[in-house]
Amino acid sequence: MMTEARKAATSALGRRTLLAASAAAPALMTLGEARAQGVAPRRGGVLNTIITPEPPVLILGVNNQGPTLIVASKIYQGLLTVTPSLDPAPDLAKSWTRSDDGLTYTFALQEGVKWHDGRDFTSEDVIFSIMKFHMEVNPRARAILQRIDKAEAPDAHTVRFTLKAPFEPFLLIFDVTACAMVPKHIYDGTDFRNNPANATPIGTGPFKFAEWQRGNFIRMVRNEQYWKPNQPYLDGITWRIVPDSQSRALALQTGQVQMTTSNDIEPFDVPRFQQQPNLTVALNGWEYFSPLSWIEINNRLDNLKDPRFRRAMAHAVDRNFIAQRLWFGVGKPATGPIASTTRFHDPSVQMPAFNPREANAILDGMGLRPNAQGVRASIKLMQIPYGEVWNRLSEYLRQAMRQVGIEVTLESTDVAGWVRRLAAWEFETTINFVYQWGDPTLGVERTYVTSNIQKVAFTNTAGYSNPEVDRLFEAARNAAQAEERRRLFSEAQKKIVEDMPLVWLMELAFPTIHDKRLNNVIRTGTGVHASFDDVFLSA
Amino acid sequence: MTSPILSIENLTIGLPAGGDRANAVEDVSLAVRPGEILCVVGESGSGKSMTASAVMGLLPKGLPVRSGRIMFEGNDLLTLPAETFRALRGARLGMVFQEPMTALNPLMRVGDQIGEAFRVHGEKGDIRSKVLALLEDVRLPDPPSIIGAYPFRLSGGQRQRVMIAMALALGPSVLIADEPTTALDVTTQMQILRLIRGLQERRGTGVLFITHDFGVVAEIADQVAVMQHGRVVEHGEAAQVLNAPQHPYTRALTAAVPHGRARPAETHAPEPVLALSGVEKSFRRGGGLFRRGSPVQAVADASFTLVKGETLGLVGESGSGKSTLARCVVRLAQPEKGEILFHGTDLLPLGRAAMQPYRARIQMVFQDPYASLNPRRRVGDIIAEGPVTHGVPRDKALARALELLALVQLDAGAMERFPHEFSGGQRQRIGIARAIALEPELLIADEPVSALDVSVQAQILDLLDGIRKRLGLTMLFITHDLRVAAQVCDRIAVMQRGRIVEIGPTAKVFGAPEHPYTRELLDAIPGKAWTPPLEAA
Amino acid sequence: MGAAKLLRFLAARSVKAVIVVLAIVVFQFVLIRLAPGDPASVIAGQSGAADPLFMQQLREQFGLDRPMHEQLLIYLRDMATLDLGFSHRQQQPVARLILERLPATLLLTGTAFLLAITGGVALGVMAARRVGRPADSAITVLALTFYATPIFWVGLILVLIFSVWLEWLPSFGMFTVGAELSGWAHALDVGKHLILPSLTLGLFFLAIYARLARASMLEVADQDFVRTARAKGVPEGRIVRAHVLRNALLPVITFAGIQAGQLVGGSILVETVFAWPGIGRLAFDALLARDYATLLGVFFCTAVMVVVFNLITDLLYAVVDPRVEVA
Amino acid sequence: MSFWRRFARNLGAMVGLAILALVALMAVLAPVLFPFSPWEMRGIPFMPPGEAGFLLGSDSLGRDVAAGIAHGALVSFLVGGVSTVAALLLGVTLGALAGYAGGWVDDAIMRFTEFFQTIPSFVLAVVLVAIFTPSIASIVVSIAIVSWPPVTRVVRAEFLSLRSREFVQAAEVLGRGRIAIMVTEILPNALSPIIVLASLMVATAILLESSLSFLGLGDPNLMSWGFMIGSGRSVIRIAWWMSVFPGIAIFLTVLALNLVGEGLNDALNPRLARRRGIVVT
Repeated sequence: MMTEARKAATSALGRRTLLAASAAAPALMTLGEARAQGVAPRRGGVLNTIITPEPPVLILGVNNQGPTLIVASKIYQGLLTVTPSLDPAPDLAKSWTRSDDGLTYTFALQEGVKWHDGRDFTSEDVIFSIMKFHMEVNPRARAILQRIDKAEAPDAHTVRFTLKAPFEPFLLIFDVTACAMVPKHIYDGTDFRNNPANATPIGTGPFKFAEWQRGNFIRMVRNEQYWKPNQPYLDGITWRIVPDSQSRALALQTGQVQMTTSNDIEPFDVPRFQQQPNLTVALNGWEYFSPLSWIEINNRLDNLKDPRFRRAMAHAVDRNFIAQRLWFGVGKPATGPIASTTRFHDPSVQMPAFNPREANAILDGMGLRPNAQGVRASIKLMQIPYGEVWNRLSEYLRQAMRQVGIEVTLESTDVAGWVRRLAAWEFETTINFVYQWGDPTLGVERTYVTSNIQKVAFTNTAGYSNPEVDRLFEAARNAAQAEERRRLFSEAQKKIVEDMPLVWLMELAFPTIHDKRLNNVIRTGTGVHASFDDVFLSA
Repeated sequence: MTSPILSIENLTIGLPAGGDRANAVEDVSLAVRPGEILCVVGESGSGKSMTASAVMGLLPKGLPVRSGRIMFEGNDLLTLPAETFRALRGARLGMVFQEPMTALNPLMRVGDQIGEAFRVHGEKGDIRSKVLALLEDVRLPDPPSIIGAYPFRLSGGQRQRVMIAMALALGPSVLIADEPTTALDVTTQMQILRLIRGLQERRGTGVLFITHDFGVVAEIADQVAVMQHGRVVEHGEAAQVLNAPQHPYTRALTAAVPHGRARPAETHAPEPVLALSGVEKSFRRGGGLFRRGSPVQAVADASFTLVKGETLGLVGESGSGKSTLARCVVRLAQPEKGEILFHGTDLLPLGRAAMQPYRARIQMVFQDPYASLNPRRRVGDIIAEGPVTHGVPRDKALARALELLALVQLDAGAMERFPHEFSGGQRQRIGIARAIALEPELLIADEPVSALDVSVQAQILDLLDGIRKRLGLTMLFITHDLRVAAQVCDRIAVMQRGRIVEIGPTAKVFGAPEHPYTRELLDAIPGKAWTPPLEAA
Repeated sequence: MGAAKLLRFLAARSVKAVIVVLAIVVFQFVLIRLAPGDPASVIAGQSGAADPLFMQQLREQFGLDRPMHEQLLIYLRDMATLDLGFSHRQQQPVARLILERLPATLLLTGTAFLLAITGGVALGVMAARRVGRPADSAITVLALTFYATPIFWVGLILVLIFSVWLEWLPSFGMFTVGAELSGWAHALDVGKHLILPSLTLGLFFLAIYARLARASMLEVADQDFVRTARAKGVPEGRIVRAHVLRNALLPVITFAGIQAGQLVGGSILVETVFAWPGIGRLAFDALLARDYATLLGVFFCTAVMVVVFNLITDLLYAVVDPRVEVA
Repeated sequence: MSFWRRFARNLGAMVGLAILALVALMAVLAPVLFPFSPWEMRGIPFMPPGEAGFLLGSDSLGRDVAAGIAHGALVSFLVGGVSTVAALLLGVTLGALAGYAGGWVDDAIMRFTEFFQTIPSFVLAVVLVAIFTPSIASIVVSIAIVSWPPVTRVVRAEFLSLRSREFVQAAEVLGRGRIAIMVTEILPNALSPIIVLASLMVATAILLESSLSFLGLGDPNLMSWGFMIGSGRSVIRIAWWMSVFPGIAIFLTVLALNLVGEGLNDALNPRLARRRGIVVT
């Protein structure tokens, strides 16, 4: 096994894999290591935390919303996980190899893994999960899994995938948040979405589903049969559903909960919690997702289809103000289409800086003269219905645009209306943010290539089209070598920033705030989406 | 003469500042003796009810007793502590009110309400049988079932009997009756009057009886006190006051009482203006979108003919259908059957538009002068409204309205004023002016004087008669008051439960009634033995 | 009222109630489908990824590909068997979702209602008996204050005072999760959580009842039969209790029947502020998620609640007031 | 006694009128007192009242709370006024028809009204605004749609009782047209309860708008008090002034409208002076 791994070490990703499999795997901290760091894992205690909004269902793949991912990742596991630097790390697969032609991937599975109902976890489950379950229900995974030509299980603990063509970021799809392993004996041959078992998730993870009072809490308990000896340390986790952000902040402040994640705490509360001595505020753990927000601009409309106008818009926005005043330093200003935490980010590419005078000059140059009220042009901005801060952001943008003579009218919607209008291209501008999934091919390409101009949300709904950009993404997708891809992506970033199809705003970060007694919370590039089998409460 | 059991001495009750006079009741002295009925008579606003309330200690807050005493069984009621006074009320002093429909608690069984009178005065023992005996005393049918009934099951007369039973439950020495029969039909009124008289004689109770009706006074009073503007203007034996009134006001009042003698019949050309045959009208009570209510026959098979220049009186008690029949003629109600021929044309099948030309020819005067004028419009506009509707230019109609005002004896300044600035009698004049503005042939007068004080009644009746003669009007006159009917009508039709039971010339109906119901009605005229003296002036 | 009459009354009213509920369901069914976007787009939006195949699958799964009248018929047919449908979004039968959250709402609205009606009537009676005096003015001002204050704002201020500053009461939730209490301890815990939400919801209605009761008491006190009672020598206390109060309660009962629905509406706000796990919040979330089945289920449920409550008040009215001819 | 004297004798009503006048003055003078957009970010965020030149503090973007309240007054009045007028148009028309026509028309309209009253009004408003997407127009329409049933009931009751009044019958007998009777004879006499109801409806509409905004269903382009509380509530622990002051503004305005409504009621219906108008919304 190790020999094959060494063969793969020629590729950048493979080399890191090797490291991951041995020492650097954060998920595999042993007792000894922990003692060496001065904190002895303590067994016992229930973690009380919060989840917002309430997940509709806990079956990964059937539902892939943020809250579902956070909660269900304690029940389910993937074959791999990713490190903060976005290298693969073992999870249910203890090691893996890649053939030299980049076409064949072989995974060696952990042994002694059992489903929560007592059945053994085998390579059959893996084949089923990948080739049937996710292929059917999971649109994001499907796009990549379709590249698999052949899936085989030579024995109960080995799985081999053969690709149709080399695909460098292939291993990034095996995290629990993208491709969770589900039990074949429960789902095979059923209607996955309507399987009655969806009410009681069965996984291999360190925690078992115990109770769910809708609108109130989800409770999970320790999986005594967990395949890592003596783990998990926690007796259980209780996720409270608290729809009101101030109630959440209060719960954290008073210690009723020991951890908040994701959007639980509004940015303006973060500075306050940073001051609180018993709490830790972590802003990392979202590297795999690297959410990037932008002003989505319908490139088909008058004015808006002119790159000069879009550049002027970019010059009008003070992204530092947004980062500091709206997000209170949680996250940082965007620099271009690829987030700095994503692979192949090119720091030398910089989008137009905040410069209203320049914006005015550009607009003057376009012949858009201000009228008596100082208005050069009017546009509509559809608000993104994701809460307070986002509303403040659109209010700020309205004021900022007004400074350069662009009058902005806000339109309010709810999630359903927003997605429908976004998907139907029925908007002038809106705010959007998407996950980048660690690799531009997985999470960035979709926003900019002509082939992905679809009447579906989170495609290239802006309608941006540049054949050169299309070509570069295509080439990067198919290139087998990381260095080659880096060059191509750098080129693509430059081209896109020239065209400014969107105005990027923020590389978002979500604060994970937890009690200092809670250890090992963020160890991977997926942060709180890890299984928490090594999380413990010190006394 | 025995000494009085209740004596009111120099009572003065103030009014709040800003009223039309300083005192509601001024320097009033009255005395009630055991076994005697003292009638306090007066028109509305004379202070008679206020006096009664003062005796019961039920004066509204804000009306101060300025001076005087009310001596009852040796105590001055005005200085009694509240609790002592309360103990007297219901036990030693009983009271019956005017409006039987609202005077009983709708949510409490009749037996409990009477029984309560016993209980709150500490009576123990078999209260139920005492209540039964009382109900028997006031001659209510089937006392055991009445005792468990709620008030809404009882008719007005029955409720008034319950009130009397309640007031007399503990054998009070004085009964105060505040217009106890005013809200009742004439036959019921007579029964209640006889009941009060009988009980009072048997028990020797002193009665303070408040009324506005000289007929009632003539029926039951031993003593009479006449009140005007809060003062007693005449006081004396009943026979004396009724037949030889001294004070001008008393004389005016008695003179204004309709004398009830049939007026000399006029002869009219036999030219029929209105002919009704077989008119039927029923209402549905209750019901809704999915269910029809139970039908109530309001008018059954009504037929009569009205010839030109004639006045036909339609008399009957409330609910007899007389008003409904009148409303059928002006199409305020839609009969199910029959014919209503106006100069030979059947009005019944006519639609709203086709009816329009006939609207001008048939007009109506309404009962309640306070409700029949739109409070938001000026009097001139109200009178001119009809002609304007029928196409007369506005300025012409207004000029005509001015003439009409003179005709109904109001001055021209009335044109620009609003109805609430006028008294009841004046408003009724405006209503008459409105009705005749269209120069109708047929005038329907629906109880035009029953809401007015007696002195005003006479003026309005005179006015109507004058106008009728002057304009040659044919008139359908609806009234419950037989005295009024006798005075005004050429012929009388008596209605009972929707049917015309007797119709004939006034003198004949009054002199030789054929139908038993007509006889019953005539018998029930209060004080019919008394003939009001003509004013000596 | 006899038992047979009562039954007939109930039967007639039930027929009417069923028609009303049915009409409401159809109305709401049509209404919410007018909303832009459907559950598939919400799921797409919240997953941050979608493709046409995925959307198509979802719509087929939810039965959204059929014509609307067909969907309505299917829904009505299912409802005839008391099947409220299945929330594809939450992977639960709607009936179960609602039953899970209904007790919380009933507890909240019930407590608020009891607080409002008892407190309101008591205050109203007190004010009416002291009309024009300082106590009356105080009660009137108090009632007006609560009547004029936005309900959610009262909630916020109460939280600010009692949870944040004084730290006396919990500010959200229905009980302390993880405490695993049982029996009396649990009831006490729930009770503590219940105080602020039920006060918030109850105070507004308390104000209304106080004003209504006061006005009604004064009006009844002016009526003839009260004068009759006084003329009978009935002591003041008994007049108020036996004569005035009973009659004055009639409009209060009528109003209670009408405002049952408003209580449910108010509970949306209160459940939001206090994270109370009831159906008001469920409905709001379902609306935003276009979870048609759940939303309709909640509407159905509240309509039934309102109608049943109306029926109860009608019955109560009929019992209190003999004049109501079971009509 | 004249209407005005009766009204002026009522202390509460005069206080209410004074508050309303102040609020109206504030609405009119807002562009003078705060000659800049209430959305303008003028300073440091979260400044407590009185500091850094912010009379009532600043909000999370450094906007002036006082300016927001002043400019928001107009919006609140606008929402309250327009929705009330719309609800009145619908409610009075239906109520007049039902009360005057009677029979099956009455039955049908009343069933329709009852039906709308069975649906919790706030729930319906939320659904309507969500469906039509929040904007000033959809908010006003939704508030109107949930507010008309009480008007219909009141107007119907008035028309029903006035229809059988003798002056209306007199007009019938004079041959006046149905619409003329409804508009010139009955309606003027039914105005008092409608006026009273209207003043209370404006109050209720302002409350409703703020509740909708609180749930995030406000118009994002208008600085209304409800919006301010909605945006301030999540920071109430850091910046209480952001939600407390707009809340007080709403409270005072609604209170004033109620006081004026009661005053109007007392002055317009002297006989029922003690019967306080309770609007069943």
